[in-house]
Amino acid sequence: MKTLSGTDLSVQIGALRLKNPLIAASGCFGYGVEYAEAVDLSTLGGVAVKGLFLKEREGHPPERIVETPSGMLNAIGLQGIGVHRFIREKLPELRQLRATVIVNICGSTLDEYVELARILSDAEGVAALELNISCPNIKEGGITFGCSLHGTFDVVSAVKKVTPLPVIPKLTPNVTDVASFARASEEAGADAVSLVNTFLAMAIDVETRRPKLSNIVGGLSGPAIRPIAVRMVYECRRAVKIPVIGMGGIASARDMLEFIIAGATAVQVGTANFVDPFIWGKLLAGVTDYVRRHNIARISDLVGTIDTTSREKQWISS
Amino acid sequence: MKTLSGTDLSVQIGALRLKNPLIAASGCFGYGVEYAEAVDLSTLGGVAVKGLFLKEREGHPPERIVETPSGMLNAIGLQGIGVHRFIREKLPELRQLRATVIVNICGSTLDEYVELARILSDAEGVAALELNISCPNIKEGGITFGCSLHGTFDVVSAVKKVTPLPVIPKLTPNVTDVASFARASEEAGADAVSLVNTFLAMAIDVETRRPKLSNIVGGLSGPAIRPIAVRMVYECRRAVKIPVIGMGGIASARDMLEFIIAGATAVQVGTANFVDPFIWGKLLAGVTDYVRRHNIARISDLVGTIDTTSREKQWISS
Amino acid sequence: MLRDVEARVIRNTRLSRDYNVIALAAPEIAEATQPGQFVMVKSGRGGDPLLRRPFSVFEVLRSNNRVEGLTLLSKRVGVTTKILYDAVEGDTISCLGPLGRPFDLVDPPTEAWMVAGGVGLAPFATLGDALLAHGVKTTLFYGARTGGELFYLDWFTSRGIRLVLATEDGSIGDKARITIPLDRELQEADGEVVIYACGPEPMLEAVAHVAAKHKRTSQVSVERTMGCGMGGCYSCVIQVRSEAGSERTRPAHYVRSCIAGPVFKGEDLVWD
Amino acid sequence: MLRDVEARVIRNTRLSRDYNVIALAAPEIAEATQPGQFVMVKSGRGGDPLLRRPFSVFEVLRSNNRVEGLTLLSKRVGVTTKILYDAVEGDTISCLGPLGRPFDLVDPPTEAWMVAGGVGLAPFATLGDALLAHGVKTTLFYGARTGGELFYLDWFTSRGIRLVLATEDGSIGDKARITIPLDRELQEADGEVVIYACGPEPMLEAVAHVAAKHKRTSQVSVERTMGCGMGGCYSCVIQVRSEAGSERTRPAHYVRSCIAGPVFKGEDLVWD
Ligand SMILES: Cc1cc2nc3c(=O)[nH]c(=O)nc-3n(C[C@H](O)[C@H](O)[C@H](O)COP(=O)(O)OP(=O)(O)OC[C@H]3O[C@@H](n4cnc5c(N)ncnc54)[C@H](O)[C@@H]3O)c2cc1C
Ligand SMILES: Cc1cc2nc3c(=O)[nH]c(=O)nc-3n(C[C@H](O)[C@H](O)[C@H](O)COP(=O)(O)OP(=O)(O)OC[C@H]3O[C@@H](n4cnc5c(N)ncnc54)[C@H](O)[C@@H]3O)c2cc1C
Ligand SMILES: Cc1cc2nc3c(=O)[nH]c(=O)nc-3n(C[C@H](O)[C@H](O)[C@H](O)COP(=O)(O)O)c2cc1C
Ligand SMILES: Cc1cc2nc3c(=O)[nH]c(=O)nc-3n(C[C@H](O)[C@H](O)[C@H](O)COP(=O)(O)O)c2cc1C
Ligand code: FES
Ligand code: FES
Repeated sequence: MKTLSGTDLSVQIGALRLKNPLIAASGCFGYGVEYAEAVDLSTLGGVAVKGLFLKEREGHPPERIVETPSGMLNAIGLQGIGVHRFIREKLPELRQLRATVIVNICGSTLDEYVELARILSDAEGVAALELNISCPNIKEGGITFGCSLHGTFDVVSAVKKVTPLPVIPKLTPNVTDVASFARASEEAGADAVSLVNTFLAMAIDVETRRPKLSNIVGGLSGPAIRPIAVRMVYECRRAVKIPVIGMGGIASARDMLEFIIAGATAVQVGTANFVDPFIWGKLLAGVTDYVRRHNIARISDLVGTIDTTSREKQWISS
Repeated sequence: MKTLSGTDLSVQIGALRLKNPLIAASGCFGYGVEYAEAVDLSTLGGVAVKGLFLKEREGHPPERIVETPSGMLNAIGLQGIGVHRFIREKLPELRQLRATVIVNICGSTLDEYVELARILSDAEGVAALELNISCPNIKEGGITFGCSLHGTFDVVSAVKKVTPLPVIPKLTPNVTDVASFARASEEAGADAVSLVNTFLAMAIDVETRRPKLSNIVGGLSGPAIRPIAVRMVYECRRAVKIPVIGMGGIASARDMLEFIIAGATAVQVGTANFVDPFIWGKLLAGVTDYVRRHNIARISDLVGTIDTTSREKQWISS
Repeated sequence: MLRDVEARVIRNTRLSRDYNVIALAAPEIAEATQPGQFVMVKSGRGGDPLLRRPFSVFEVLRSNNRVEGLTLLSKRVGVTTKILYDAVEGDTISCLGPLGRPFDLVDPPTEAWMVAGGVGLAPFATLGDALLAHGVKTTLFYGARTGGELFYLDWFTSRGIRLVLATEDGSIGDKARITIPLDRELQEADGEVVIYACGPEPMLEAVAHVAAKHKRTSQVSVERTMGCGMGGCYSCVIQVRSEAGSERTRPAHYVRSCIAGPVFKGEDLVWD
Repeated sequence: MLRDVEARVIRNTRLSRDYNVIALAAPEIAEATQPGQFVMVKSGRGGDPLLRRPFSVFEVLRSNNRVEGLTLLSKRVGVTTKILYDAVEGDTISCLGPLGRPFDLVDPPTEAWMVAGGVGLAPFATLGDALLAHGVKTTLFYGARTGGELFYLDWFTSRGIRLVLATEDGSIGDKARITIPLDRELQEADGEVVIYACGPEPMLEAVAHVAAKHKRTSQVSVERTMGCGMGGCYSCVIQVRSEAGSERTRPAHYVRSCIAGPVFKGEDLVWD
């Protein structure tokens, strides 16, 4: 899809063509419908809805979030309405709003992921599945898969077998070598990988000596983590051929471009949407302006174009 | 050592008694002598000097640092004067300033760590050795040890064999399970562990598409990482009996207390010293005020006293 | 309609060492706000502080029948409220709103009794005005630690709103929690009364119980930590027994107080 | 003595769309500052921006023979310089200093030629004053992109400092880089001349070469990214051939420009 100026912002994720590389991150955009008043969902590359289990879940008791320097911790505990109510109550409205819906799914067992994938493949209006194998906040969530190469391989290949939809495992940053997880995903047939989920972290109220979150630990997101996330996207891009969807602290068009240049074919924005629900138009305008100024015909031409050569030269010369 | 009010701030690290739990972090305080005009070094629990190799090192070309949201990246590349010049040129002055000197050592091979430990054990005025097996910025640095449980075990036990000094391996946060590295260190005979070193990260100039650091990647430090560092200290404290020295983004007495309550027997302060070289007195005053307000006789009584019970009750009740 | 306005500070009045009323040039938001709704405020540059904070709309400012902006009644407890306290004319504060479910208004002859604790006074200026415009007889029960922290008393009395005051130190009104005079007066009231409450949660719980004891309905405005104010983050949840506006009861479950509230029926909430 | 002063903004004068001169009430620092030294400035609350930024001390402010404070000449390029540009009287800016090795002063009959590019003018107000106090005949070579970016010309001429100007667009002085008139005048000069320079690194390199070509010594003040300004972080390094102040030459190696500089002998630096 071209903009007026002829700039092509569209990107390809497996069989799925997104009209632009800007996706609302899971868990930071409700079920999408909550934001219809702030942004025309059809203008987004995609909307990753809040992580869904098969069943409804209550999540953790408050406090569920706490602000930290340039970031926030969350331990929501994947409160959610479950896949069936989602299909019945939210999907029709999302279809009507012409959103490109990416469903983020979570299971306690491999079979649950498979079952979720089956159910959602039959539903109308689902564009892709993002496998949340990286939520740091609940023990029974996919983190046992996400922290094991075998687990990652197994869950991705099992889900691939039962769905024609693009499958995007979402990787945790809480590992020594994230690129190996991207590789395991690729080998298992993933259409793309997305990263990063949040960093396991905690905050303590020193007056009461209690953790600030009811769950004791939570996940760190927001600008604070951006430099780590950019590095991980860079590493994954060099490790795999499938597209990398990057996220972690994006709050401006400049940040979005940083991820794309590091190697992200598309990006997601989470925490920044809490601060500015009108951010989406600003991000797209900023990126459009950049590609125009730099005479880039297709945004996909920018992906992974980080230039490390001259630095290496300088390095050798010293 | 008691303060006037009778509050005992001293803590024990192996055979070493620190007059208080506040240590200047390695690489953020030069060789200590640079800061003698700003702070009386003898008032600090310890001074961890800049990471030393056997030989002099030039380090990386500029740009070596870049600011990020509530943090900074560095890729200094361990520029340094080498252990011999250190002993000759800096140690006498540090002795004269009555600093409790912790020497941070880096090697490319196990033998280099052993050699450094030997040399420093013979020098007068070294209180402890911190093994930097976690510098993310140079390939030949100890990171190959720091990211392998065997490597960590081997380097710690080899060094322990040749030195009577307390040995404190410094752990990298760039691993899946930092507590297992604390355990490996303990089994190898470490007197304490210190953590965290910096998080491997990067930043890109989107206009030039070049990395902002000459070394491409660097280490993230500062308040941005504090919640992750606190979580890691908490995990290590529960995993080992030896003292944990915590750091990462401490910029106020409150932050320092957060680490202590999470499980740190002592703390180090790095990046915040760049912002405020007079921070040391403020931190000690703040901590003294706190222990007085809370009627805590010895700061060591506060270590690891995080109270997770009531949260768990709340959790069960919901 | 939802709007994000970079609002200029028109003036900032410090009421005490902690309390201030800040006037913001955000007429579009002010115009659309219903009593009990709130705005999400972002002050300060950069990422620290990062998140917005929720504030009830205190007054809608009018001059010559045109809406000029709105005010917030703020109590200094942390970083954002400190910035609001220190702000000077000409600063800008980003203001997102209006948000949340407002109070349900009643019609005469039902009386309205508003119960405020501390900074919980905030929603009752606009609610009081709206009730008076409906011709509803209105009382404000208003409690604070001490008399010096009871503000805007003239504002309410000059409009014909009856005041019942209580302070913990007895410096003004009853030396008691505000629920004591509330209980006493409910004991004696015979007409229809709806109770509106805003304040610390223990107070809200007490108000809901007192109201229930006297077979009166209550609408309470709760304060939970809010990350977004728009239903996006699920940080602000509170346990309810039944869906707002529905008669169907369900087991206790969490709802987002930013969109299902902040105003709830007292009897719907599960107090823990 | 090193000091950290929470300095009040005495006044802030905007010179153009990018340049401003901000006066700070930090008399203790001002008093102790030698020409060429700098301060590390922290503006803004909280962790974003996090680090201080280096600024040369521009003027030492005196009234009635008492030192009142200092000024900074700032060019807006990013977050801190924007805060300095926007600051208003009464704001506070944290100011750490004085830091760094100052310029070495010369004695008559040696002449001093100061060479400034853009905001590189900053150290030459205090240096000029100190040289004049020494009775040294002083010239300022001053280049900028355009005449509108040449500031404080009267300030220098009124003191008896000779001006040689150049602009890239030719609007004032030579239509050339400032090193062109410098080269030309050095060609003709026969007395002893020491050259002081501050500006972008390519200019400093050109100045050092021109000076060397004419067998004159130069002292150049460099600008490297500084994390601490005190020798703590090793971010600010620059390659030199010999230690400052020592005659022993060594292979090119990095030294910390915050404590070994920011002023170096032109011939000591390795230009890359
Ligand atoms: C719907 C709604 C309407 C509100 N209306 C108003 C209003 O009109 N005026 C007003 O002053 N406040 C109001 N509040 C509360 C206000 O949002 C908080 O006081 C504010 O978020 C504090 O922000 P801060 O950055 O100053 O404090 P922070 O720096 O975020 O917090 C400082 C300390 O205060 C504690 N804290 C934070 N929020 C609260 C809270 N809500 N209650 C008790 N302690 C808290 C924190 O845990 C922390 O210990 C409202 C809250 C809600 C949910
Ligand atoms: C010893 C010394 C003295 C100085 N004296 C002055 C002075 O008197 N007046 C003055 O205006 N400036 C001076 N500078 C430069 C000043 O420190 C920088 O302009 C300042 O750090 C920019 O901070 P910022 O937060 O506004 O920009 P940032 O937001 O940090 O950076 C914005 C952009 O500017 C670039 N940038 C940052 N620093 C520099 C630099 N030094 N040169 C070129 N680009 C840069 C960054 O890479 C980035 O792209 C001096 C520097 C040194 C080392
Ligand atoms: C409140 C909150 C809830 C989240 N819930 C989910 C979730 O349900 N599924 C998921 O895969 N990621 C979830 N995440 C992670 C985000 O999708 C994203 O990976 C992370 O926040 C980093 O991006 P950001 O810095 O732009 O927020 C959540 C994040 C936040 C802050
Ligand atoms: C500029 C810089 C240089 C550092 N050099 C070293 C080093 O030589 N050896 C080491 O073990 N850690 C080094 N570190 C890591 C710090 O000691 C510390 O572990 C880290 O910065 C986290 O603490 P902070 O957030 O308080 O800075 C360095 C950090 C910085 C910012
Ligand atoms: S505040 Fe985010 S869902 Fe309510
Ligand atoms: S700026 Fe830190 S060493 Fe020079």
